Amino acid sequence: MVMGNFTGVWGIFEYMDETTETIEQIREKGVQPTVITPCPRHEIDHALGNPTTVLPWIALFFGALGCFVGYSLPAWTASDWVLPVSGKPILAIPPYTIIGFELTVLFTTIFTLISIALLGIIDSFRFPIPKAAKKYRRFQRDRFGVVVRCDAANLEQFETIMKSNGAEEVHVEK
Amino acid sequence: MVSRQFNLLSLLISFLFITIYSSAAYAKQPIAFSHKLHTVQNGIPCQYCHLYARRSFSSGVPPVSTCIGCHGPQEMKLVKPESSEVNKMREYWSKNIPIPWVKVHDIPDFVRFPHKKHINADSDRLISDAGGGCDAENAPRSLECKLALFRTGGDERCIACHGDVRSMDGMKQVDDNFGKMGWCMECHLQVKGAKERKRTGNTWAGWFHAKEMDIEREAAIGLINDKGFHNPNTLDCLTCHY
Amino acid sequence: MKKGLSRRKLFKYMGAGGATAVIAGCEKKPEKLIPMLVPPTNYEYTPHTTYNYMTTCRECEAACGMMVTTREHRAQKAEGNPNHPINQGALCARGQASMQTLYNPSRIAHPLADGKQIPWEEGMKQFAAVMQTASGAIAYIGKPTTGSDGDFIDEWLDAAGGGRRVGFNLLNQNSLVEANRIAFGRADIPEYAFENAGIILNFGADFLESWGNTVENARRFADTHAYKDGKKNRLIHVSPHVSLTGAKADRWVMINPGTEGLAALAIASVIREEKDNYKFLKKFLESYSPEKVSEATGVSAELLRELAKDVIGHSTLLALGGGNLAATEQSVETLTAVNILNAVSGALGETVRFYDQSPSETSSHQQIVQLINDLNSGKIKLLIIDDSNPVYALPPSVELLQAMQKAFVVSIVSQKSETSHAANLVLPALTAYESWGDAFPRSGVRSIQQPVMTAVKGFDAKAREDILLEAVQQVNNKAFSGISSYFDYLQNKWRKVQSEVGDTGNFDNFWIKVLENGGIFQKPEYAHVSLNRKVTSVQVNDPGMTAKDGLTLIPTASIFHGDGSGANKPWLQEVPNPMSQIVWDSWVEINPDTAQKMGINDRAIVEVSTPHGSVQATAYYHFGIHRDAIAIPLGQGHQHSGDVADGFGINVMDLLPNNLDGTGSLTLVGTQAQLKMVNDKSFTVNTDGNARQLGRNIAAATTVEELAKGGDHHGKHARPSEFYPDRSETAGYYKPYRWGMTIDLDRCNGCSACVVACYAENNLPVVGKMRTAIGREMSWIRLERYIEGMGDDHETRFTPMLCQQCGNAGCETVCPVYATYHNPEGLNAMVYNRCVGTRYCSNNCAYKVRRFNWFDYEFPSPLDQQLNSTITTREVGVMEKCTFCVQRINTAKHDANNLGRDLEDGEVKTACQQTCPTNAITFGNLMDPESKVAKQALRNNQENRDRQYEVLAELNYKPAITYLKKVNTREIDGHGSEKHESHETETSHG
Amino acid sequence: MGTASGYDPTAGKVIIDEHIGHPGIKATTLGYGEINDEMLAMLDKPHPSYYLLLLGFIMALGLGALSFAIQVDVGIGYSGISHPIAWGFYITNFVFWIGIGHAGTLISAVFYLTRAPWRTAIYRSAEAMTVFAVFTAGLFPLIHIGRPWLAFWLIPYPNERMLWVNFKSPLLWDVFAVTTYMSVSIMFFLLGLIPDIAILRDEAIRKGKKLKALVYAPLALAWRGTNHQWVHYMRGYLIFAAFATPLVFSVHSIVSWDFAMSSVPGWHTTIFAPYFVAGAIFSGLAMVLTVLIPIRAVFGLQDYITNHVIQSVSRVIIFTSIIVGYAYATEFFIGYYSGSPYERAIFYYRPFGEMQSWTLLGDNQLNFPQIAFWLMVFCNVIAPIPLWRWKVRNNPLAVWIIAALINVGMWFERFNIIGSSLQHEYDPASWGEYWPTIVETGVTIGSFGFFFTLFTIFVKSLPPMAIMELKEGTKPPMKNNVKKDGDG
Repeated sequence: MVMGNFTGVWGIFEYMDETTETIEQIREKGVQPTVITPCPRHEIDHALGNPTTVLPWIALFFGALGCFVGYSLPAWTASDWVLPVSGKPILAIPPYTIIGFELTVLFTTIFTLISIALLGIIDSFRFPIPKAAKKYRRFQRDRFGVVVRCDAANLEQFETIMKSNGAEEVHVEK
Repeated sequence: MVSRQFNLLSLLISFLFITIYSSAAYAKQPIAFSHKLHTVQNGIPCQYCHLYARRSFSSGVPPVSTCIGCHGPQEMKLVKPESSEVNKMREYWSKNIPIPWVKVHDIPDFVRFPHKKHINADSDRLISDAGGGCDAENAPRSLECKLALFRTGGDERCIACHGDVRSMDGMKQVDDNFGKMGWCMECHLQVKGAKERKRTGNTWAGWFHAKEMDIEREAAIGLINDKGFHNPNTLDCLTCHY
Repeated sequence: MKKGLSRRKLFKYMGAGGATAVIAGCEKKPEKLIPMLVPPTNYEYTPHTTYNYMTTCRECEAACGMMVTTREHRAQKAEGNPNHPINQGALCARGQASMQTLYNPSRIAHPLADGKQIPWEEGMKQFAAVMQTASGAIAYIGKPTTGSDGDFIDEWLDAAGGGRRVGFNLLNQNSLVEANRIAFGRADIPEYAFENAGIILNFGADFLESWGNTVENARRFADTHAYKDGKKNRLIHVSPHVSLTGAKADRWVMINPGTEGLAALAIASVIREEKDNYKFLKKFLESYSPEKVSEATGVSAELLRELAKDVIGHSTLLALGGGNLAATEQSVETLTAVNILNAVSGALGETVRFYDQSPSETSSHQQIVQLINDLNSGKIKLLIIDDSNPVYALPPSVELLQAMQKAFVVSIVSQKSETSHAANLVLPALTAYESWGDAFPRSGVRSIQQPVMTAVKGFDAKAREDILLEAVQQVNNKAFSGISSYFDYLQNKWRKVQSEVGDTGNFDNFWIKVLENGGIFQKPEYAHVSLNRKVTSVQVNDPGMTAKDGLTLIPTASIFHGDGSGANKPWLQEVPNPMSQIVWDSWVEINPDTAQKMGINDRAIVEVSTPHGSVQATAYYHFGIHRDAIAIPLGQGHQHSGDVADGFGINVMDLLPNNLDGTGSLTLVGTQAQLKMVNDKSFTVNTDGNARQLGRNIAAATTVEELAKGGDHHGKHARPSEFYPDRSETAGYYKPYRWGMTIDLDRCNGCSACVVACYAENNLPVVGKMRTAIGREMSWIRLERYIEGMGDDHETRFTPMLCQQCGNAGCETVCPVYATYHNPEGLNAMVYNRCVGTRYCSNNCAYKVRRFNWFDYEFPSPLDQQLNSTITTREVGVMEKCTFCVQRINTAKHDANNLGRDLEDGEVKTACQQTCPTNAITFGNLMDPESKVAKQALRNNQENRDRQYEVLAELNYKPAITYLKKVNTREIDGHGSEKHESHETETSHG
Repeated sequence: MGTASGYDPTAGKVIIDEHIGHPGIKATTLGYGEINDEMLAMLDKPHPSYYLLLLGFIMALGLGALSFAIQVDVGIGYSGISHPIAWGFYITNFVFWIGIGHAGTLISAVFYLTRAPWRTAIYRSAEAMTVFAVFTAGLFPLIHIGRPWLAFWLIPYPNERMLWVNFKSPLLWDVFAVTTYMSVSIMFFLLGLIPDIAILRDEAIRKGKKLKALVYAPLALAWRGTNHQWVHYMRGYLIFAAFATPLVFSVHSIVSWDFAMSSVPGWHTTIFAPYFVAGAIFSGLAMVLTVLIPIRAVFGLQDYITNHVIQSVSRVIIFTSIIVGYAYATEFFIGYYSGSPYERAIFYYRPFGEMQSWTLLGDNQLNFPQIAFWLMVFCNVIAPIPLWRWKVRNNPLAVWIIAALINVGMWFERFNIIGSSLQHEYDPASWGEYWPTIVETGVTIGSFGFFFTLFTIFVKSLPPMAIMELKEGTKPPMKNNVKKDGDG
């Protein structure tokens, strides 16, 4: 799908209760809208049907990887060139636990951050937003936006829903 | 536009290249002394001039009297009486000034490198086979080749580290990382028992009492040699750094 | 100093800026390879190889044999000549520091006329001209000599038209010689056979510091005094002052200054009564019975009788006296009294043995006094002074300096000094290590002094004798015919020696043998002597010093500086005095009781004044001094002896009068001084953080009784079983070596020779007073001095503390970069070039033996030429420490490897072990059960197991150094200071 | 609107109106746009006095840089660190700044998980403080070591020397702990900033400020605020919080093991980890108050950083103060109870100095560690006691004075631990003293300059409060106020 060819309706709302109402009505039509909000609200999540994310699994995987590296790197380096210190065992587990812990946290957080960015990019392809909506500069401030991607046939239907729920502006993209 | 940027880039790269690899060039010496001429054509062995190599830490730069021993003062018309380069040497000799040779093979001051230990080392007893033969054609400076040279002994042993001086007109460093720790370690790891000492010394000693296992291994890895005395430990830091 | 931004600095700034990236432009400036023009042909020479030359140490008059290690034709380290019968391979701190005589930055580099540099020709011309005019009116002041140079100078004076030679030595033994003449008819110094003594009564002779040959004394004393076979012979120190020697004593009997003779006679009288011998002394000695002298000496009659009983019960007695403490007005009488005691107790021929011939040369202060008179009256026109420094070492009240202005003074010296400063003409002489000479210190010992290197670069000097020879031959062409240098003269002398020792071979062969051996050594012959009946005419009086107003001033001879000649050597200034632990300074030892009565704090600045002068110095609380006395060490307070010596401390001589004793020697003890506190804080630097060990058993001691009980010896306890297996079970570990050391604290007497040896061997920088003040001294081995007990009943303990090469070291595990780790030979390796300088290892070292390079330390030229080229000299930001002289281990292993064998016991000696006069330090391979160190250190050793302990063993660092406890013959009363019961700790069990 | 919460003198108690947003935080009654504008107003062109202040901090920083340059040039010996006190001011500063760096992550992660809503107004600043404090702390190991140009050897990277680092060394744990903590703090900080930077971007474009927009646009990472982004973001934030929480506790534990893993008397105790963590939180929160109370006054943020917020932080400070005081007492008890002469000696030395019997005779002088000890006890245990009273807690000036004192006290606590123990270790002959030189003092001042320079720049360049979270905490705009009717 190409970004330029967006077909659908998007509306700007001032009030959250109107937004949630709109979302629920759109979903009743079997279409999942994309909602733009200045801050996350549980009401909107509920209206959207509590969507989930794959992020925790990514974090778990890289956390485990970090833990493994955290133990194996010290163990391998220590046995690569055996230099005894203070009569301690060459493979000393307690000190390596610290490295294991630190790398678990480091790997998890780094890859979580990267994943947030990547998943965001992927989602922007999966659920595109019309260019005009991107240029509307009040979503980050105090306005709610609802974007519905649909066939040309359904445009009117969604435009009506938005307007009826008190949208400030409704734009139809063909 | 593009081509200019490309030119700039290639200039930068070549500059870096030259700076990095300039060490491989022949060092500018006060006299254009040719090792090739002396060793190959005249058959002088290394230790004829570098006479302290087997006796001392330093191999010794030949005293000017060694040169004059063959070349002689000009009026004696011994070897090459008219050569301008040799005359430079004669001038130093007559002025009683030692020749300020430029040091090519330099190791840091915190490393103790005894030439005598390396020249006198019994290679058969000490050095294990690196496995794989020496491909002298394509990879003359590979580890296998260096070890082979070392095991040959004589002048070849010098070549193992200093490169094929016999083919050099001047003097240059053949291995770019000559004198770096990893470069030394490459061969030091080939000494019998060294790898075992380094890697598996006793990794599990902290958790299992591994006495019998270790004593067996000790004999197996050749810490004690056929003469019944202990092979030198080439891996201990204090072997070179003290 | 380099100007501008050097490469290293650039790197530093870059590193600081975080730009540690590898840059392509960081190529090194190529180093130059400078070959020799002509290699030495007359002998084999190999670079980077050690050559040893035998010579004779000339730091004091004792003439110990010396073996100087040279590399690249530069002398680098002085060690004792193992063949030499006097020192047997050991050297004292001053001998170790002889390399700094050689490379001293304050050496005189050019001839000087009135302080201005002149060429040699002109200097010699001036010298010859003055000689010609002064013919017959020449005087020569020199160190007393036992060798051929004395004869040479006498002959020289004859050739120059006549003159006189005056030996100058402040701490001479003339009184002892005179006392021996009176008592035994022998004007000589006998051999003191410590090893035959059952008990030693020491009347103030500092025989471990300044009296006689201290190296030999220390060895022989340790042989008798150290605990062996369940017993230990005792040393009783009868003196007003506890010196280093007194600190080693089993008992200190505090006696009024100057009354040692009375005490000796009192003891002698009791012994004589018991033994009923020497009847002719009966009446004489009865007048000195304990009861009669008790008041004068301040020692109770019971105690004197008890001492006498001890002597009888533990024969044979060795009674010693002399040195600086005996230098009172009646020093001869005092020493005669000691001689009587020796004779009465039967020591003659047993512990006190006279040689068959007496080579010693007498020099007395009277000659100096005479000389000064002659100078003043104009009878002397030319005065030649060698390396002795009378202007400094004599009290100003002698007025030598003023007299010297009356004559032309030529100083033929190697080192700057107050005397050379006052000279009209200074001709730089070579040091003893660059020139020929010899010494015959006693019967059977003929020691050669050969140059170990050519003159140090940059010093345009000639041998002293050669200067004289050249000058006299300019004046008198008949003088010394056929002799072109002193070397010829010396060889002629040794031709005679050859015939004396009965060698009939070729002289050249003999000469080579002498040079190889360091001299010709024969067993001494002894003569029988007996007590002269005329000794009864000697009158020993009560000097009554304590009764006088003020405190009796006792100048003490410093173990490092002697009469001041050691003060210009950085090592000797830097190494703390073993008793006071003070560096770069003088101090006034005062009894705390007296001080508190006078309101003087410890480390306060006090003004000490006598009728002859006054000085300001730091008060130092010392239990071991008489309550009516103060002690000030000699040797500091120079003004013109170079940067190292000038301005540090004070010269006690400024306080003394020009008083002479019976032999004409200067009296040192007897002046009364007044004390006044000037400032209650001073900038005196001592290296000990605390004089008390707080029950921590770092310097542990036991008693003979304790050891006799046995039973609960610590050796019985096996080492605690370990959670982790021993390293010796690791492949390649401790095979075949596990280096270890034992230090016998019963033998150690704190002489600090080991400390100086370590400085010399390991390129330790000297940091100076200011940096030592904040703990920056770089010494890898320090001699810890701990004081136990309080007041008169105190004990001083010494512990050499060096890296313990722990098996479970604290330092290793905390290093983030493996710069220190446990080496397969049991060494606690320190890889300097890997160190980044976090200094955690130093924090975690319980023994605090790691030293950090806070700066790139400078070795001012020519001291840098002494640097040992077999080890790395460390750069700024790097931790360093002792590694049991790993360079010596590695060198020995290279050689052994080439010979196809493992190292043998005793093949490697650490620098500290090598120089230890008492053999307190043993080093070797712990894995070899036959090695000497294993025998001492292993727990199953029957002889030593009761004395073995590890310092701070409860930390389980498993040090490789085992100490053997000091053995006391008495209990020190209750660790006086540790009333606070929390400081009591269990004796550590190994 | 009326007071959201407050002390009612007639009732004699605090009245909290449960119906208005979050009790006690007035900002929770504001609208989205209102919050947005007020926050963005903070980033307006600053008053000239701001530049004066910044200049002052930069000059302090310059002093530190100069001192360090001198030290590198002359040698580390130019500082007063010596033998046996091989660690001095630098490690003290390191531990101190790491401690300061604990407040931010604690507030943003721990209080996020425990849903303490009063964190909203202060967490951004606290997080910025964390990042800057860890930056500052991270400099100190470099300043401290003997050869800083080789500091990269502490990083395990494959090299031609075939050498690795010693993972058994507590210092290496430190390297890992501090770099991880620094990375996580920075990432957490940036993560929280993403929606706010998107706001800044959009506002800049709206107001036609193209240059600003150009700067903010890449930093906003194409943030649109779609529900998909919000889902990932909120879950990611939760994961960050979940992992940052143990990290907060681990970092200072690991720093404490620098000491506790050694055998130095006074260091070698198991109590160190919790003791250090409590101390870190204590000092971190005190620093938060020290910095935010003046900011609140300058920017007039009483609606956001209300007295309630200050009170809440003060309560945590009281709590940690008790823990720290208890730890001090425990140290002494263990020192006594262990029976170890070394421990007893050091715990006698800290408060009272040289024991009479330690020296030959007397000379009982007060030394730097004793000053440090008593300052520490006064500032950390005694000074916070007035905070128990509500009236004191409600007085920002009083709280600020106490918080500043705590900062001083916590610095001296670290010095007390480091400086005194090293002076009196096992071997009395090697006991020593420590006095800093001008270099260390300069670098210490410079570290404060560095921290405050960064913080001052931050205050004016990024929103010092999380606008997005403020909006989240406030009442959403509703056309039909059916469910909530809080406009009292």
